[in-house]
Amino acid sequence: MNPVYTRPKSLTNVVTHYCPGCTHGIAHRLVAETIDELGIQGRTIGVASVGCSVFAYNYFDVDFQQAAHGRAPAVATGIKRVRPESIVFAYQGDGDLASIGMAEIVHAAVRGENITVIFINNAIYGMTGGQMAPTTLVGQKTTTSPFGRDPGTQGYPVKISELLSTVKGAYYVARFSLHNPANVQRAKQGIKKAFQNQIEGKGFSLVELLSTCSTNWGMTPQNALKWLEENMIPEYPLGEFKTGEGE
Amino acid sequence: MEKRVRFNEDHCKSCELCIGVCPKKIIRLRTELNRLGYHPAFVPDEDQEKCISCALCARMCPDAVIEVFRP
Amino acid sequence: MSQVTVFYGLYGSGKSEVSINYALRLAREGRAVTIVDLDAVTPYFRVRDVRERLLEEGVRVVAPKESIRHADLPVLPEGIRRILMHGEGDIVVDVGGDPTGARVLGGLKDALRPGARGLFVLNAMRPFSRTLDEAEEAVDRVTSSAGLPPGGLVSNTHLGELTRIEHISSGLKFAEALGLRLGLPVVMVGVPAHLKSQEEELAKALRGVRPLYLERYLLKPWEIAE
Amino acid sequence: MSESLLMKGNEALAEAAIRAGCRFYFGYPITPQNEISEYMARRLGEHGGVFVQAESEVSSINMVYGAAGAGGRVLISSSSPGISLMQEAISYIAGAELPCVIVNMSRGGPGLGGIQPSQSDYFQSTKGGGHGDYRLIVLAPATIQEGCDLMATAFDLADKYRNPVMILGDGMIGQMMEPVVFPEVLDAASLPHKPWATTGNEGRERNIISSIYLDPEELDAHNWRLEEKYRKVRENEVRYEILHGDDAEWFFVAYGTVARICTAVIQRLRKDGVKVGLIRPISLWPFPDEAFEKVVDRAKGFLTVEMSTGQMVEDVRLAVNGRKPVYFYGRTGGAVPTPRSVERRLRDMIDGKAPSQTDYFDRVGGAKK
Repeated sequence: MNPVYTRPKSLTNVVTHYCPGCTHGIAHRLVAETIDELGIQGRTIGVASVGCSVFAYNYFDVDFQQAAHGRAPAVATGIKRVRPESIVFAYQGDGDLASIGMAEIVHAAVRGENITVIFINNAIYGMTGGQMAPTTLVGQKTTTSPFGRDPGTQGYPVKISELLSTVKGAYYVARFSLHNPANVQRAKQGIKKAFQNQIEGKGFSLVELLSTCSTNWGMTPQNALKWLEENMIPEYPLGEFKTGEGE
Repeated sequence: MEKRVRFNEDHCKSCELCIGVCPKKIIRLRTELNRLGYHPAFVPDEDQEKCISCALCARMCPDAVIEVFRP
Repeated sequence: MSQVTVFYGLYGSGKSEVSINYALRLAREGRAVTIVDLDAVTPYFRVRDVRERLLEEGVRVVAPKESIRHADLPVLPEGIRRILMHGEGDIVVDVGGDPTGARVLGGLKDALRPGARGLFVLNAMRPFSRTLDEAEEAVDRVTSSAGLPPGGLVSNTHLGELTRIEHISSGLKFAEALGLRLGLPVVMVGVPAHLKSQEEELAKALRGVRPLYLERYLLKPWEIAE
Repeated sequence: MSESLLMKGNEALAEAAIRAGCRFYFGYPITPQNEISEYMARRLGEHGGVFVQAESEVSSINMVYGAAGAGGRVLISSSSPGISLMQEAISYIAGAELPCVIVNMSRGGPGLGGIQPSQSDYFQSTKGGGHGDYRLIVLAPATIQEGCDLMATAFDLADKYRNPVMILGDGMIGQMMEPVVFPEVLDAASLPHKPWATTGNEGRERNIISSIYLDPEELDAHNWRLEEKYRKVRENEVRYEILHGDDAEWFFVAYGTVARICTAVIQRLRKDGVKVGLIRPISLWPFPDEAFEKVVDRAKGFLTVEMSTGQMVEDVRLAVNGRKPVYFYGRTGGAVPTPRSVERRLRDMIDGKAPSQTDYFDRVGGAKK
């Protein structure tokens, strides 16, 4: 029998703490596949953030640093400046990156830090139990927007990829979705590009991945994928927002 | 018989994302529980021949449970 | 005849002490003197910190107003343009250090009357002016930032309380070598007052260049008698 | 010319760090310590090092976390409000046991305060600052030369104990100029090997830098292991100076700039035959209790002088432990005690005119000379 798909070497052989159907697991797998395919396992250093992916370092068989809430791009900057030959990636959720860590992500992009950022956008705070995220959709109910997000008092969802695509220092900014196999495949290609860019010294790359949180959305995993497709993609259009320097 | 699609059933959380994408509808959940307390997904031996090795199930699996082979 | 003298240079070259001592010397010679504190970049040890002492000796002090003396802001003294243009008597201007501090003067250069002379204060015991190349670069960067070409050098090589005659002597040689490169005269040599008593050695070291004896006015807290 | 250079305190610390093998500096501008950043921006590149001006103090200290975790010899500097912003990451750095050196050229607080010198960050530096059970090793130079010497010590201690070390100065130490003799630039090959650092796991098990221990038993064990480390620091890394310990009956207790003032006053008083000495803590943490043991039996009283409303004096009281009176005189907000005012408080203490030990000289209207 010829292998078509096997478990990536760069994943540790443990059961993750993620809820059933959580697309964090898909994102992890795609990153691990990328590390394997690019042959960079021995020189990759990951940065875990605060959020559901706080234990990411348990699941990747590479060196890892766990960062304070929102600060992963700064930590990654510190690592990369000491070890420019290493491949450094930060893995952050929407609360971490788009709320408390907004300054760090924008300025890492401004500096054109030669790092890769994987940004999980699931429109909610998972770790702390389903509170409103900066990416929560208008009208979406969460424990802190129990009547639905009201733009009048709670503002509008923040669009990180669009925002960062205006930053000259950013080299590659793209948004993908993990709601079906075809999109997962596209996301994989984007992630691979984001790591390849770093290997080639091209600078800052960020891949935003639309993800589900079936537990806090209160849905089955399959319904969550459907909800993502129907509600998130219209608000967060997919695509590569920036490839290459300038503008 | 060599299996075309193999499940690491101990790691499965029965999220059913694989079931949702299988074009041949051959993935099922076991009635027994695994060590994690979930009904793990599997393809019955008699359906292994029906598998077309498309690996959509593996691509959607959040827990890297599934490995796929082609004869 | 009234004269505008601008002291500029790198951080810590001794501009402020030179400015204060020079202003006091002019005042003691019976001249009407105004000292201008144009340092917008240094938070401590500035001319404005010894305002009262200067006033006692009849030196007029132009500095940012008292109420914002300690503000962490680049503040210019009120009426600065008028004073530079039309102020009477001798005017001594203490510019902040480095090209950064000198930039303030650059913004005021159209207010400088013809004949204003810029004197570059040089301490060869300080970083970034240890070699002639470094010092030349410093003169170039500071004076172009100030928008006032240098008219001469002030040799102010010293090591604080540890200054010995040999520092004065080697510093002067260094300044002369730099002057030779840049076509500038060494017009003054700063000499810490504690060396005054060593007359003979000092005369040998100075070789006829007039010393500016430097009493220290910008004191550290433990040096203040009262 | 001799090897001496005339240096501002801030520049001197930066140069000393470079010579001690520091190749990574992260910072954000704040008065009165900008000369450290400016010097590093200009000079670090000449030594193959990296200077980064971050978007905030928060970001800069997190860059330090990453860089230290990756095995770099890292320096960061700021002044009081900036150091407050860094406290979260300092706690993480201590929790993850990473070495780094932090310079605080402190200024008056609370809040935005002012830019003149202050010692009111003593509590923040020595008693925590961030959350959790951890300690900073805190070193307080009184001269610029000592600051340079302590910089090398600070990096060595940071590596030895895998703990952040703070050099606590004040704006005066940072801004004043004194002659300094520097050591030679350290050979990079002599720096300690860091097998725990994240460098890529080629040929070994992966390294993880983290401070998370969600299991109470594990966190308890981790904290006690840290405490055991701090016990070793207390045993081995106490630093202090005693002036006139052989005959003094009255002691000033002061550090940094204020110790210089007290030293000047001591010279004056001893000419009048007053038997006064000085205990100058150099390591503020660990606090040099030992210095007090040496003199407490003979001492008649201690006068702690600080540029604060009374912070270190609490540690002095713990060290003296009620055996002798401990008095306090302080000025704050950038007002520096004058030698004359310090002398007067000491004479008052000797003459029995001091307020009670729990009160303060000049409690109201401290500006009175």
